[in-house]
Amino acid sequence: MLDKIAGWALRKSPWVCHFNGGSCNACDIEIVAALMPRFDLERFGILLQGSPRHADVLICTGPITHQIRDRIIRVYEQAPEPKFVVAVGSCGTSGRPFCGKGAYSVMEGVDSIIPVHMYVPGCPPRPDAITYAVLKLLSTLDPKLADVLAEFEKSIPGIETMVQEGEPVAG
Amino acid sequence: MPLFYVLIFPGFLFLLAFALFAEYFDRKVVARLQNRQGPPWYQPLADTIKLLSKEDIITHDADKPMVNTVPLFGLAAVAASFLYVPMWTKDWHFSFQGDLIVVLYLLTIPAFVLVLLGWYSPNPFGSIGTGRVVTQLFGYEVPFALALLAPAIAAQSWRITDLLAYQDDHYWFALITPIAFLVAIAGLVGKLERVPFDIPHAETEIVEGPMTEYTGRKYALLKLMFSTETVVGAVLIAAIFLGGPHLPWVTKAVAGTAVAPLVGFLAVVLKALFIVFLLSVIKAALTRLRIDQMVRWCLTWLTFPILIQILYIVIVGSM
Amino acid sequence: MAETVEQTIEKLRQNYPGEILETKQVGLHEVFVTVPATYIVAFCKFLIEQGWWHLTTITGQDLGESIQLLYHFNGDEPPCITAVTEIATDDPKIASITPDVPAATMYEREINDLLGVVFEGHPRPGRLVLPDDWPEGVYPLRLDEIQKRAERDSENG
Amino acid sequence: MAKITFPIGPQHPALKEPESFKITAEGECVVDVDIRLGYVHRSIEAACLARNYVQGQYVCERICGICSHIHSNTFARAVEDLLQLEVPARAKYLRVLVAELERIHSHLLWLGVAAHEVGFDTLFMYVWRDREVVQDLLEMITGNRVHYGFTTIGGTKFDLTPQMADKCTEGLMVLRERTEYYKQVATTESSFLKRVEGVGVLTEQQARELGAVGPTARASNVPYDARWVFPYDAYPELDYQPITSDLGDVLGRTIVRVLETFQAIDICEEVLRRLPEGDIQVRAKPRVPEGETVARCEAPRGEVFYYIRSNGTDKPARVKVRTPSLANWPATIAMLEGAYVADAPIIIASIDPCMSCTDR
Repeated sequence: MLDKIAGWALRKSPWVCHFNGGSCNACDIEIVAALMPRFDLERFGILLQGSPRHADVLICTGPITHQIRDRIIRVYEQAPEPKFVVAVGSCGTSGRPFCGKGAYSVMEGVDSIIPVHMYVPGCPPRPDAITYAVLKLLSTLDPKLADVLAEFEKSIPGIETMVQEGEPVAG
Repeated sequence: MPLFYVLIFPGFLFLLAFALFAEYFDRKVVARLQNRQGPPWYQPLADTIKLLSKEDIITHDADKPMVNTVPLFGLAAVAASFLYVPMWTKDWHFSFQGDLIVVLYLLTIPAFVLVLLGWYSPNPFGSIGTGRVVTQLFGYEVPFALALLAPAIAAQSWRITDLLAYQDDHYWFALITPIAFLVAIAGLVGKLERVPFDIPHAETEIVEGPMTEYTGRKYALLKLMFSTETVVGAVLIAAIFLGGPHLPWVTKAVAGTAVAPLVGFLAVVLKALFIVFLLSVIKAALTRLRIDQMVRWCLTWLTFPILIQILYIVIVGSM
Repeated sequence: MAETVEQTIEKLRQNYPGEILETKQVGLHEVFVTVPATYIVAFCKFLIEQGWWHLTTITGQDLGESIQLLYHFNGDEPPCITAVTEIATDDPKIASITPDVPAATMYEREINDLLGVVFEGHPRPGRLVLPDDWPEGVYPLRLDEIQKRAERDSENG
Repeated sequence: MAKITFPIGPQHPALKEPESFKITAEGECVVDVDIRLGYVHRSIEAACLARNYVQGQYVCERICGICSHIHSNTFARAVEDLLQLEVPARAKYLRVLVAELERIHSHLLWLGVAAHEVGFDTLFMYVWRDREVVQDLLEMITGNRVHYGFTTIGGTKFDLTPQMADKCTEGLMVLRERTEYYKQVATTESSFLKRVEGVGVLTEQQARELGAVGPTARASNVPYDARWVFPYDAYPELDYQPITSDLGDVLGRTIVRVLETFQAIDICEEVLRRLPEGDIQVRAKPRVPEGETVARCEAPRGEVFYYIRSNGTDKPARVKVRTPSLANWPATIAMLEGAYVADAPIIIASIDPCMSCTDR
């Protein structure tokens, strides 16, 4: 019973903390844009928190540069359990186009460092896709959200292709 | 019966429910003013339950017994102060001579809770936040206390029920002492650390100030402490300046009947929500001040006018 | 346009007391002036006096035998002047212009990181862009490092 | 009084990007600042050397997610200079159109962020709501909200249809009206003025010595704007003056940016009126002849500078990028010293810092 209530509360109040792991800024701006009047994530109970200590969902962007690597692990550890990670942007999901040829200071995406629960590719993904990713993450916890999700999918055709679920990785 | 009063209604449980509703109301109003849809009604409840269920991290160099108990003290102090503000009638059963002073005293405790927490937190933002809490305390506390003193001088009593009786006979104190009313609202904004006085936990400067390092249960208690303090402050100001349960004409019409407490109760709740609404509008319309600007502003625009107000009351009262 | 590029070059050659090795025009309104490395501070000061008050940036590049440094200046109107100088790759040392041109501080630190050029007399040296755990003595924009990475990439496909 | 050192960043709510400032304060007064860059260092200059020019332009566009068009445009202009290509007139005008729309979007974004830094969230929300108007226009023209991929070496990739031009005119009218409102709020709202007036002062001499660029320099009365000093693309045919202010503080920077938003709207409308007919692209050879070149562009934050050296292959031998934010850091340190700790976020924000540009 208590678990059920706690689960309900978590689904209804996912606070996010945004972490930039060396992205170009575009995804970060789109994440903030998702909180703005047009998309208004607060109607799903999502609040942007400044401190990882108060967050449930870490939204990570960028290919993870060598300099930020230790910091992202620390931020991940600072967040209290239960916690989830959403990787945003093509560099966040794979490190491309920055990693690879000629590069010397970037890793290959967020999941090379910490477990990721949801991927949002796109350069940058639209705020709708970011909203959708967070909703979909929550719907894996709560089947009831499927209706909201279906409505969302109907209103923006093709949005389900914008998000990819992560392999469940042991923390 | 007293146990029911203290724990359930109008005590702790009702206070929590009212506080969560007021928080929702506040967030919704701000969101609407910002052209957004805002959160659903159960949002503060979900937030609180979620925080209670989350992992409780204590940094290894913190003083464990201290940081564990201090947030509880804060919430308890606010809850205790709630017992002394009349919720539906002016003949309040917990009332005693000087209860206004006790409420004022209990309402300063949350600030000291923050000071202690910031002190015991290893985070530099905590220490800066602590300094700001203390500095800010000097800014708003004196005018806030003086603003509540003004009606007390006029009614010549330190007892909230006497102030209510005085307003029943005369006008509401918001009309008799308008400056005191405005100063009290401003002081309440400072007490609750809301925009423009949210300096101690200014997000873009020092993250959450003293609260930065506290997670889960402790953060939930701190948030509850603030939302209950909002409600207590709003009800207190409603009682002292807006006549509490008194409604013109209506109160007289229903006096002595069974619905009288209900009417009084509704009056108090609506007046308190009106105060919360004012706070929300202020939050949406203003920019955060800097700590030095805040102290200077409080001295010129709060302390000075309230002294004139008190002088006026004393002169008029002695004539 | 206030003066043509030729006029500017002529004026520079007349006014500058020191040695000018070579001048050439690049793009629409850029003049590249090569000066010996030992006179770079004096030449930069001279340029600022002559009205090219803004140091746009400093570019460093490894040419193999030598490292070329380009100090790009611009003023309130075209043309812009770039002071070019070369130092030996084995002993990459040059006087810092930061004490005289404060705007250079970040650019010099960055070149120090990426190419290993030592700017003598820089008031606040230190690592700027490379990670804290980056090995000493490895400079990612040196030709040998670029070559190493190219080999690594071709191995990885 | 005891000195206290505290970090702003790498992960801090005031900064959307990781960067570390070590601020040493005495009480509420800043006495020393140390900047540590490199958290967003993605080795782009090195990555360009391993890619051909078209791929290089793609990567350079991703230096910054706000002024991405400027980066790809400057790169393309440098390569066109090496190739001795003459770009069609229509493409030049279209590049200006997108660059100015991007400037509107960037300046509105900044105004919102600045309001957020001083706790004025309502203005933040309003500005960002109206920023969506220009985002929609950009999406309509280029197909993406950010990273437009609009410029290509030898012209532009997309053309502007008459319907799009009409939509642009409509959108610009809405923007002009809204910007008028924000100008009024930002210059008359007293609690906002309290936080920006006289804060983070940079004198004209400091601005010149420390090499400040863009609105930061222009707010200190340095009339340097690469669009009008070294005109490129279609700018030589558009006659405007750099906008300056002699206030030198955060308010001055706010005013300069708001006025530049109006100027950008004017330029967009003029471009739409004068848009010549014709091709939008000429063919460019993949191999670039040996040589070196320099290109300068005025990004929303200031001058962007590219130096490209080619060795005759399809890959560049050196690409050097100087972004406006890097040029503004010395000036920011000068502004921070002696300021209040509480003002540090708004002072840092006032140069519109872009860490991903700074580090590359």
